[in-house]
Amino acid sequence: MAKVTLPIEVARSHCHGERGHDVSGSDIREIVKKLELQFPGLRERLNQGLAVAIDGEIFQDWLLQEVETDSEVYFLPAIEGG
Amino acid sequence: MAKHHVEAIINGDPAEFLCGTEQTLLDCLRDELSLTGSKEGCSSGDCGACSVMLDGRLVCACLVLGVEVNGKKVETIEGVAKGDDLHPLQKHFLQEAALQCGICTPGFIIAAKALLKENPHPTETEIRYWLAGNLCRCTGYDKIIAAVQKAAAEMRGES
Amino acid sequence: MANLDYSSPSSVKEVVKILTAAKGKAKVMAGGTDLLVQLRAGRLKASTIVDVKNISELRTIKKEKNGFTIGAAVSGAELGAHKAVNKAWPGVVEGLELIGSTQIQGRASLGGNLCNGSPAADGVPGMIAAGATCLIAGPKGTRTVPVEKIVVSPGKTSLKSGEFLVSFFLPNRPKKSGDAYLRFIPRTEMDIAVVGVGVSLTIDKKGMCTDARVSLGAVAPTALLVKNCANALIGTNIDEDALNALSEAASSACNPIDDKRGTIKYRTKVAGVLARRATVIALKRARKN
Amino acid sequence: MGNEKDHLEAIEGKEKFRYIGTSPIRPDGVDKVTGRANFGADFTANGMIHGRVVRSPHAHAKIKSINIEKALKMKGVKAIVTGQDFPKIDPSDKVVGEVVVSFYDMSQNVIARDKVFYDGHAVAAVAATSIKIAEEAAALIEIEYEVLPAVMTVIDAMKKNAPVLHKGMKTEGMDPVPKRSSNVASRAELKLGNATEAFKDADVIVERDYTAQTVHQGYIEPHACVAEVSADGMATIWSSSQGQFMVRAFVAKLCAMNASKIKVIPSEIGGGFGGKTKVYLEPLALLLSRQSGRPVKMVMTREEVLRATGPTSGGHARAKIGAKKDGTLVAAELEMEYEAGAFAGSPVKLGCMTGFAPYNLKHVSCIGWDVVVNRPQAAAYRAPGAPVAAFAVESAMDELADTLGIDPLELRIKNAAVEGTQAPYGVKFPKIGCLETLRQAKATEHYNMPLGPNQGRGVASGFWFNIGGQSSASVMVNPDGTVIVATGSPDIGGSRASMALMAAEVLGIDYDNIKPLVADTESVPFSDLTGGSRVTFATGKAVVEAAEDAVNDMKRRAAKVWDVDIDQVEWKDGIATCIETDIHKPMTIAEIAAMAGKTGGAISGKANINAKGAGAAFATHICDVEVDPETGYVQVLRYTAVQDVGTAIHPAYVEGQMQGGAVQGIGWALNEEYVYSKDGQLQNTGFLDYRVPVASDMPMIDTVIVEVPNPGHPYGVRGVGEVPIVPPLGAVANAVSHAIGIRMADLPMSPPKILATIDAAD
Repeated sequence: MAKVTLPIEVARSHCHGERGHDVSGSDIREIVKKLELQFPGLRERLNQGLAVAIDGEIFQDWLLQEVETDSEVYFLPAIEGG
Repeated sequence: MAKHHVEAIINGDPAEFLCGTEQTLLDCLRDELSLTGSKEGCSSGDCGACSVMLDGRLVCACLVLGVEVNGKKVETIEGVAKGDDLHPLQKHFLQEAALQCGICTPGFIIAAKALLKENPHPTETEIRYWLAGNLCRCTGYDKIIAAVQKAAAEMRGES
Repeated sequence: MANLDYSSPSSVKEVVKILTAAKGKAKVMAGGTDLLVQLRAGRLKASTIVDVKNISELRTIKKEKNGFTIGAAVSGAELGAHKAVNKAWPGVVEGLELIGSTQIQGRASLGGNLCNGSPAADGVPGMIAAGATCLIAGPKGTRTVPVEKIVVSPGKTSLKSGEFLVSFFLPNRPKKSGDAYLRFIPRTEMDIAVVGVGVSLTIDKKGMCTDARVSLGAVAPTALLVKNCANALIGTNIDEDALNALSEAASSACNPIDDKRGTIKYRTKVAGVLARRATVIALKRARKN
Repeated sequence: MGNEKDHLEAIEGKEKFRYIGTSPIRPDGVDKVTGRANFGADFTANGMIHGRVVRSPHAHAKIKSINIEKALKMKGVKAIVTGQDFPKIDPSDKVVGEVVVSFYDMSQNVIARDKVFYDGHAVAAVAATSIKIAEEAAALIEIEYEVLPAVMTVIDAMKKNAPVLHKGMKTEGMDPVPKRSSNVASRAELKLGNATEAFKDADVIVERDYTAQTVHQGYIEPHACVAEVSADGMATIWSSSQGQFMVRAFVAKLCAMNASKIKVIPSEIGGGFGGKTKVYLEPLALLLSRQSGRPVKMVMTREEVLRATGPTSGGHARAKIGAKKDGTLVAAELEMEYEAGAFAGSPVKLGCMTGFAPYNLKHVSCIGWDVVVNRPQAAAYRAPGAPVAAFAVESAMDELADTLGIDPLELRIKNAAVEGTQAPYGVKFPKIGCLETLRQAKATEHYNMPLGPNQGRGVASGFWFNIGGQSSASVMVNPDGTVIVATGSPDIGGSRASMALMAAEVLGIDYDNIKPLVADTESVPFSDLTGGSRVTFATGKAVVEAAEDAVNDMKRRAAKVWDVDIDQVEWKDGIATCIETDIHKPMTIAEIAAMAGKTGGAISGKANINAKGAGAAFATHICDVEVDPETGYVQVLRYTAVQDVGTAIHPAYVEGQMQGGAVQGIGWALNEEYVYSKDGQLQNTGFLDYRVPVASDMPMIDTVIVEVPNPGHPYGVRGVGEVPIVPPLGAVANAVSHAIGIRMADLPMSPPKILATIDAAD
């Protein structure tokens, strides 16, 4: 099971404040799909300018990135640059 | 009133153009003569990107009226290299990576050339004060100063 | 700025004729470094620009028996290159040479710096301290006016319609006297003075101050000639007490504004600081002469 | 200690390189020193006319009416557009790219609809046969305003009864979401562990409020473009920007066109620093051109640049750090309010993520508020959001070091983030060079030099993520064996040279035989814009892959000619050799290219990637100043920038990025600020009073390049351009604080402010 952590404000608005979730899935799409079943509307929220970090690797655009069974997955604000 | 007919020597060649009173020398160089090497960064004499030589004196082309240069000599960045033979300042600006975006570079080269004509042995401080009217936002000035020092040395025959 | 006219007469007479005909709608241009910025910003309401750079009287520096005549259109760079004026009035030259960048120095003139009417003009306090006068030409001929009487309020001069500034006169430097100009700006270059101080003083053999003129810029609607500052010095050996009195007199003479360049509090305090520092420099120079 | 090992690796790696790590002359250099290079304002088209923008004199007002009749009647006026001429865009219309972009806000920012939100906000645009006529016509456009009270600072904007800019703005991220509209667009919170609890274990706690002003990127080239719409609706835009594809995407959206009808040709760009990651003029020029049937050129004045284009957010910050007597950090808090300008979207979240990133902290809490005010909409500026956060955190670290009597660099070294440290935003760092930059800073001669009276020394660290993103490259081998490398990334600071160097390294041919070019939107596949320090990393990665692709193609050709299997062909120094036997004479790239026709046509390679593996950058700066106690004037005596760059591809340009960023930061710390009248009109609209550092203000900027290779890049590249602006605010503030013996927590530290602080103290 991957350890998924959501931003505080997203957890508040969509997951009764629960930030950490253990979800199984082979890629981000699968994981988000499972979370969506549990917390309707979460997928759209996560698509509002959030990047994802899988085991320290940040992805600005995510969909099919692979996830290991023991991966740490963090959703965080997308990063702009100068 | 009708436009002014202006005749001047620009980079050694006779040139003539028509301009309205309110057109600056910079407007005339860029729009009437298509010499776009002199850049407009502020049109108030604060950035030096439009530096040119007017009868041997360093000026901001944005603070000179086009009509004023009638019968005068103007030197711009386009006249600094002789064919593909670059001026020492141009060479050292390249070698020292003294430009990043390059918009301020023509002004710096014209201003530095004027400095070295007047003072072949400038100290770092003298270079910095002479070039204080030329803004660069990319380099932090460091490599520009170094390039001018190296060019000065070469022009003195020290390298 | 529709149909702006331009002329570059070669004699004072012609200038007066054009100015009179234009009924105040003509603008005199020397270096143009202030004028063209105003023109660009649309702040200049004029029907014609009169370029005075082709009149030799306005472009030359002449050594007379009792002083120097300096054309109003002489640029900072030209004045800076004039050895005799530099030796006699270093403070005056310092002031003009502080105006703008190298690029501006090749253009900006003493006359323009004064007639632009800015309270912060770097060229002015030095000349007021030096006791310089202006030769004004107009329809009724010429008249001579002390520099401090030219600017009446920001951007406004006492010149009447048809009149313009031809030249300045700087008296010879008396024995044992010296001058200096200091200004404060936030950067090392390219700024307008937040405070400017011009000091000219004379001492006797024993080192007592016999005469002094102190002028402050950028701390009031116009550059000031501050009598109390002079009084603080005259009759003293310019010791610590005199300098303290001087800097208090300078601060209390200030009537500045809060703006993007400085606060009232700041200008008032720094005027005192610079008055002291400029005086010390002028004194050093006086001892050498 | 891993760092020595990393160093050896880096140095060994360097020795394997033939081109990388050298500093040859940039390919576009000669054009730029001779005045031949064409920047935004240098382009002209046949039949071109000129556009000017009419801007609001008010900071906040309703537009009651716009009358263009008089202006339209003027001879030479060819077109006039106002907000009504632009398609309506739905408030929910946002895309996710590098950031969420609200096209609704963007459209209003480009040209006001029913309300103006800042002094200089565009209200109408005119195109005429000359600039003079356009300016006169602009003056004839009659606009009736109902002036509204303006809010200029986050403090005022957050007051209970503050005038609200946007009806219906409800603070996101609050629980519950408030019912009342306010100027607070959102609240973001980051948490690790439990800071509130952990503070109880602290022997020492420092806490203070800090403010930093909004500043402008200050690029010397004003925004400029030419737009031409032909009769068949096909549009061409020449413009100076940080991304031709960004311009295409935004213009398409704002003008309701599809991308295939818009071709964007990038000009040389005269500085951006993040400020040219948005569109201002392009949509106006396009509509004016469509209306007039003529190419329309628009160039901003400096005044327009300062009044209407992207500054970066200033704001307010409260930093709190708790530590043990020995200097071990136990807990930290950061709460910040950033000015977003007229529309939501300040980089406050990034400030929260970056502030404490250089430190190993188990218990952190960061809260960020995104606040709208009547100023131009903030745009990116080098490491957006990070400098203000770092100013607060690094000042607090300095105060902590003073309180504990520990050397400020020692304190940082003791708590430095290392591989495996969890950043405040949750991610565990891979291999990073934070500790290495601190150690090297401590070892510099500068740090160990004595100081004189009225002098002070300050240090500060900084962090920036660096980003990857989408980049495309194609490598085309010419019949004579020379090579063209095309990318979609504008070259702001010499990236063409880096691209050519990396291609040369892979192809094994001379740098001089490679021509890198920045292609238009129809000559190379999509690429994200130049920003976030991604080009040398991400576009570089694409170039490397494209070059490898071309090499494989050439090996295939050689194999064909020799009639051997491809894995029998080895590629080295631009020459294909047959491993199996020496009967085949090795073939140079030129020979293979010459035979391309016989072996299957032109040779090329391509790569379109979304680069991952960006390596975080850390920097530590040292600053010495002398303060005149009677005037408050600050002279920067000496400055050293130490930075982990992974691998320096072109060391001279790496140094240039470090020096340039440092000086921008010094300007931010000392003199740069926006001065507004009480009604919200900008007072310093030129370089005379918007005081960027000039040459005589600065000392030489010493640089120490640290190389801890980024495992995520074939050559170990980390981004270089952003992080240099992160430490200076803190470094200069700490130096001034030590020089005068009073903590300076309010930027800029202009002479009046410093003198007032000194006077207040005695």
